Amino acid sequence: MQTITKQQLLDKADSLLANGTVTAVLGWSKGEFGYDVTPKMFTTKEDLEQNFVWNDFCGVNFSKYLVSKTDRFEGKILVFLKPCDTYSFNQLLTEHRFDREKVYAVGIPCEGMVDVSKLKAATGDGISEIKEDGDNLLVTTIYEDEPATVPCRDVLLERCINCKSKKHVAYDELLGDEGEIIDSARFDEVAQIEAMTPDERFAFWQNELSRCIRCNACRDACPACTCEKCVFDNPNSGVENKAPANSFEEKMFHIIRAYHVAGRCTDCGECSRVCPQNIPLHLLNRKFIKDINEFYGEYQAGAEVGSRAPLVDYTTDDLEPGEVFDRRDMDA
Amino acid sequence: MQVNEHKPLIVAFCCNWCSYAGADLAGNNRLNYPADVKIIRVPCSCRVNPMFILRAFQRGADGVIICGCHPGDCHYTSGNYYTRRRMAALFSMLDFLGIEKERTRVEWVSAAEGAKFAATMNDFVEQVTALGENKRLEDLRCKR
Amino acid sequence: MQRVGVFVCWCGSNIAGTVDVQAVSEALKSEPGVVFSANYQYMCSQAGQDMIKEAVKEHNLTGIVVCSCSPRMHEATFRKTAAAAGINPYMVEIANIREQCSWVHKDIATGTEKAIILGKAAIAKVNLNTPLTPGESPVTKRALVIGGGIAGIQTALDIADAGFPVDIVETKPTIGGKMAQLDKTFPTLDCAACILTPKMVDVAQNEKIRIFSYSEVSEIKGFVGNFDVTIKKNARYVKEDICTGCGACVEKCPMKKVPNEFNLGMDNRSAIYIPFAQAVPKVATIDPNACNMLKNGKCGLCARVCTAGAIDYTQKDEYINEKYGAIVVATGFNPISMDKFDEFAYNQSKDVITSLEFERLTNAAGPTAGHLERPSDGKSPKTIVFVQCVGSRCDACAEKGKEYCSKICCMYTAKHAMLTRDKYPDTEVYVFYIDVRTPGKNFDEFYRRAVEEYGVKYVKGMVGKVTPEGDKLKVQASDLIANKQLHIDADLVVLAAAIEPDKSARPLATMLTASMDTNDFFTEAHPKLRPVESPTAGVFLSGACQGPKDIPETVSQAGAAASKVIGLLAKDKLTGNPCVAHSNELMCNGCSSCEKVCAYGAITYENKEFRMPDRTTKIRRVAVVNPAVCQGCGACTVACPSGAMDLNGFASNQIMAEVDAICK
Amino acid sequence: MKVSYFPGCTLKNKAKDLDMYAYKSAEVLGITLEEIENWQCCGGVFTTAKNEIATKLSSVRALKEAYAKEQSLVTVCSACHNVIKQTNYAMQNDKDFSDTVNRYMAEDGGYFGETEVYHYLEMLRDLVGFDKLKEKVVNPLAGKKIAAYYGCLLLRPSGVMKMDDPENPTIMENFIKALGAEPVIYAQRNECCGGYVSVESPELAKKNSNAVVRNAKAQGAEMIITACPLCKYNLVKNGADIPVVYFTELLAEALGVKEDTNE
Amino acid sequence: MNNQYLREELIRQSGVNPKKCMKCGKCSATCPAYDEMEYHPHQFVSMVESGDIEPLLQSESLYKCLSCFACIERCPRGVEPAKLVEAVRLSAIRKQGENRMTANDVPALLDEDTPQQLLVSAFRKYSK
Repeated sequence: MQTITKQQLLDKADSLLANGTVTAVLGWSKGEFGYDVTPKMFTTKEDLEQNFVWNDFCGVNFSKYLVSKTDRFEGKILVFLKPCDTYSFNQLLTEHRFDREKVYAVGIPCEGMVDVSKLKAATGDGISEIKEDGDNLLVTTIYEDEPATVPCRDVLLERCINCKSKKHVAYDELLGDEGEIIDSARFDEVAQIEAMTPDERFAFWQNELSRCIRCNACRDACPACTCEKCVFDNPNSGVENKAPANSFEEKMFHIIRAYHVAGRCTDCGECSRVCPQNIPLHLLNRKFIKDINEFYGEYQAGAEVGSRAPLVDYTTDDLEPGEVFDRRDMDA
Repeated sequence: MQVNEHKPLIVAFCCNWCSYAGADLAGNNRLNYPADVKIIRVPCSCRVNPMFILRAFQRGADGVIICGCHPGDCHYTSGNYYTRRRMAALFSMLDFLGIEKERTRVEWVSAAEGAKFAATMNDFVEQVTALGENKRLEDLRCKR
Repeated sequence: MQRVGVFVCWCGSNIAGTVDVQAVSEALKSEPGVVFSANYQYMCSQAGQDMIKEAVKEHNLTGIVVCSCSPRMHEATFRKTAAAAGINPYMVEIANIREQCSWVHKDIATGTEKAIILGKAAIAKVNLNTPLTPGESPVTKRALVIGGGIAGIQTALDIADAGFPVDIVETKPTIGGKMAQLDKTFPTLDCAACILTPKMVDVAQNEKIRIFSYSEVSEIKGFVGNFDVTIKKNARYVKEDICTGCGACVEKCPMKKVPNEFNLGMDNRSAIYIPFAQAVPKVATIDPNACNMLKNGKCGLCARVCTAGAIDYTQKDEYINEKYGAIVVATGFNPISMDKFDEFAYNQSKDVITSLEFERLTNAAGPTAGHLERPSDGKSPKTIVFVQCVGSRCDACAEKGKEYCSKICCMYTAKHAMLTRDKYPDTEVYVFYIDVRTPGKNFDEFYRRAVEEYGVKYVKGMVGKVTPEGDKLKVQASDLIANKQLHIDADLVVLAAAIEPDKSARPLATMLTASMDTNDFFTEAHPKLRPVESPTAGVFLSGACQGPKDIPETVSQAGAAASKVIGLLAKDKLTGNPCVAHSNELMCNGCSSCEKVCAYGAITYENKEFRMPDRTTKIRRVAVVNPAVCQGCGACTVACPSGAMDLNGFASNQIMAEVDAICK
Repeated sequence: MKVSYFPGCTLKNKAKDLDMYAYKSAEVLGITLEEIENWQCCGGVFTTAKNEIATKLSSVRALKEAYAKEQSLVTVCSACHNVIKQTNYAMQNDKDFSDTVNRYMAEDGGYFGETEVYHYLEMLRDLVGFDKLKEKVVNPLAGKKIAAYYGCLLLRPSGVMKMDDPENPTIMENFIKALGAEPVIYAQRNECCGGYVSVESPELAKKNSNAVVRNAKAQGAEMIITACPLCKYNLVKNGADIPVVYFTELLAEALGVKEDTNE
Repeated sequence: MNNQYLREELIRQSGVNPKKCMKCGKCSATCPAYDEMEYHPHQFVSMVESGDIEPLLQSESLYKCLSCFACIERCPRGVEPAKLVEAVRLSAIRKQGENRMTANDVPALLDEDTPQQLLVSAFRKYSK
């Protein structure tokens, strides 16, 4: 269902490699199954022809990979960026995390990516083959002979359902048509939770976070989490990583993680996408974004390079921490 | 098991220039407040990392209060403005997770406000005592 | 792990009264790292300090915990003790078991339990302390004095006398301040102008001193030894270096109906003016709110009569940047507004005046040329009532009066009363007082002379109501000794208005990051031992900006401030505070979050080469803290996402160890 | 605009003028005074003792009725104004007092001083505006030198009344200016006339009243206006030799509705 | 004579803290009924503070205070002497049979202009 085709991307990659603009291409490659697409550095046309993929499962946000891929790389890397990826791209530039000169960014349109969990929920486990058929997916499992037809829009990632922007905020070159910033309903679910009683909220999060297995996938996928040394890996930080022993652990971990990226999170949704336990982690990030918007004025991390994040900024008449609650009581 | 009223454990982070001095002034003026309040001196309220607050809760604190200079009076010009934003965001998040909002507080206490310091602590201890034990954010392994 | 010695102070009975010090030192013995624990009556005494030194030697201590009064009181003392004993002074931690324990808790069991916990927290912290060495920074050998009254003048003269250049910034067109408005000075009754104006001339002629009059400080950056100050020179529309102060322009100026602020509005001046004859600098200033030429381009008379060609209607405000090693605040005071005290009818009758107005009325250079005349009709007053403590010692309502004693009123009122009786013996003079406060050399003798020799009628009581009726002021007052209510028909009522810090003080304090009390007086670094220093290093206090003061006191404080400044400027290098931030470059992301929150610009970035485990190298942007500029607030440590930024003396693991010890 | 109105005992009796002119004038200014139903006397003076409860209940009832109608409460008489405002202040700030009162009057919910209380003069200043009042004047009282007599109750205690500067008030002076006359400032305008003590010590009331009138005249007054029936009584009884009138009468005259009321 | 019990009671009832007084005498300076009073406002404050209350209870001064609040308004320390006078007066008239004024007294007081307010106020002040 993507409007841009794999061939168009391949052609672009080939020509940029050929004319020497770039020496490598950061792209998606096939995994074991049709849905587990992984990032890969391609340096030859042959490799691209064989392993490059572009389909409805290419959700991974490449921006983060630029940090580790560029630091000792001589030459330029071509990266394909979906609109949401470009926000992370800018945010990382704001934080000086990679050298812009080493990257050739090609913006590509995106029609939304598929949530594998939702797909599995629709078809059952044991997916052996997935084919695209217009706006539908034809999914074959090892248990059924006939492929099931699943409409893409029924299995979209949450972040794509509530897509905040089809517009690219950074690129060297754009393929396909430019989209618009979308007035999405992404804060609705946060608002619903806010409207609960404290006990209900506690129960909600107890239920969600108790599933956490501390696999760190959320952190590892997060484009804001690019620290040279993560606090959870640092024995001196006082919050070093350990397997969760009780429900407190997950809360502690997720509050700290969300707080660490507060004001810097672009709401790309990678954390929820990669969570094997389907914890709606994006809600924590969106809570911070929503609060920041309400307390200090609209702010979209990554919308422009060099902007000052709200938590490293202030005005003399900011609201008091105690007023945070009055404010909600008033709204209610 | 005793059925005594729960004695809360309160950690108070006080900036060296205003609030810690305010606490000293409360002492100088012999203004009582409960011994449940234990003060940790920090150079500025902006030194207080949310991790410290969570750590205190993890270890069994029932309430955490951060005291700094009044906005506009920070010894370091702007430190408490950052504190204000950081804590507003953090407290809102804790509330979002269903943690009792009454367990956290930020209060601006100047070096001249010994009486305010004592009154604030009395009030906060009362407020936290009313909530009972902190169960929602504690790590049971850290209990004695 | 350190080898920690614990020393529990009794502070006489201050601590020992509510804390079982023996139990505390016993309990702390078994804490990790503790190898010695004792208690003593006064740890801060020489004997107490010797005890620490001996213990260090005997037990080979590497860390010291003193459970005593607030670290704000004696941390420095015990650091010195540690240094004398041969260990790093920053290996000392204080558990505040007095101000924050024994003094606020009444029950011994509770106090003891809390003292032990506070001791444990200090031990947990000291175990993670590391020896710290202060950095050094250079000193700009130039001082800035803000305010050109007697305080600023004296400070500037003393600093210049020691050979250092000084700049004075004064908002008025001339230096001189309040003292220039006074008539005589107590208790010697010498004329204020006679003793002040020579000093003003000294300032003008001193090559080391520059005067920025009609100017204000608009920005202050930097830190002790290295302040970076922007001074805004307001346009006075007269070229200062050309104007000779001849006064021809003042004479010719057709706009003569501008209330004269120097005489507190009791007469008028022209739009172009020189505040008074002995003004320094003696140059004219055009009041842009009154001058027709500046308002609508019609006139230009002064430019035509000025033979020197000093008038410049196009002059603009000018900004000057200068570096200073030290800053002295000498912003002075003003009488409070009498608007809220209209039971004394200040707004209803011209013949109810403040004491400062009375000074101008009796001053030979004042609006009446020194003849005591009633402002309403120019008649000589036959009965004068002085009212003391108007707005002072008033805590009923903060927006009305001041809680403090204004200190100078008793003496100047005695002076006014005495001088009136001296010059006009047939005048009846009443002084209503609550207390007469005269604690100064020759002060009480002076007051007694007013009563005994000059026959001033001092009445213990207060005026309750002044009713202007016809040409009289009907004063209703109490005489508490006679237990009577008095009704006096007075001709003049003089109010001893409370004094308050100048309004410019608070914004200045913000720029300086210097602290103030609730009354907007600047706070001293220590009320007894460091009375002329602000807690902000390199900022000194002179005169009434720190609290109400008379002239002798102001001058002595001005000299003291000057000597502190000289002591600072005499140094070539300053030893800094080692409790500053530092970045662990291995963990630093170079993300600039810390730089954004640093109020001092102490953080810069550099590209640094790192050797990787695979023997390749990589270049990364990392933060570097300038320890001379860093003030140690810690804002950066929390802004840093990776935790690379930490603070000496208040490291994250130290604070968490304290949290753990308290919560355990 | 509609406001609740508490007339008080004297206005229904000896000071009918004060009341009638207040109604008529308010109508002209677009404000309808709705009299509190079954109002009871405010008590004339506020008892400052914390344990005096019953004597303040009538004020609370009036305040509650206005609150129920979501209206402000307006009074004309200085004494009613003083008592009701002080009572309302106690309901707001003295928890022991408000708890006790609410227990007494427990039938429906608590009252904690929510009602806004205005003196008629405050209503003119804050709800109507002296500028607008000036526009409505049809018979300007030009050239008249009028002394405003505040007395003690209108302004004090200022922390509770919050009406004007207690020592240098302007509200009545501005009122006089709005009517086109010239206000006379005199110091005795906020001193007591002698009040209720005139029942016991007529000589004290006489001394105080005379001092007020003498001071006003000495400063050039041709007429004194007041908001308080007791002030008017004491001043007139003790021989005021210039007219002493209620401010509402002057208002009605300036607004051209005085004749109507005499019918 | 030192009546501590009554002292406490008066302080509680009036809400006045006589310790705040700095003995400036402004209350007595501003009092319009001063000359009629045997004990003056500042004396009420100091006598209550020292527990010397009996003379006040017996004094005519209780009935001379105009409740004009001038002393309350002008006290620099916020002492509020009139509230103390009121508290002492209530202690006196709340006793059985100590009403200062009764209905029988009214006709003698009336003239044709007497406002109700005068009688109501006087009753409030003089009777319980």
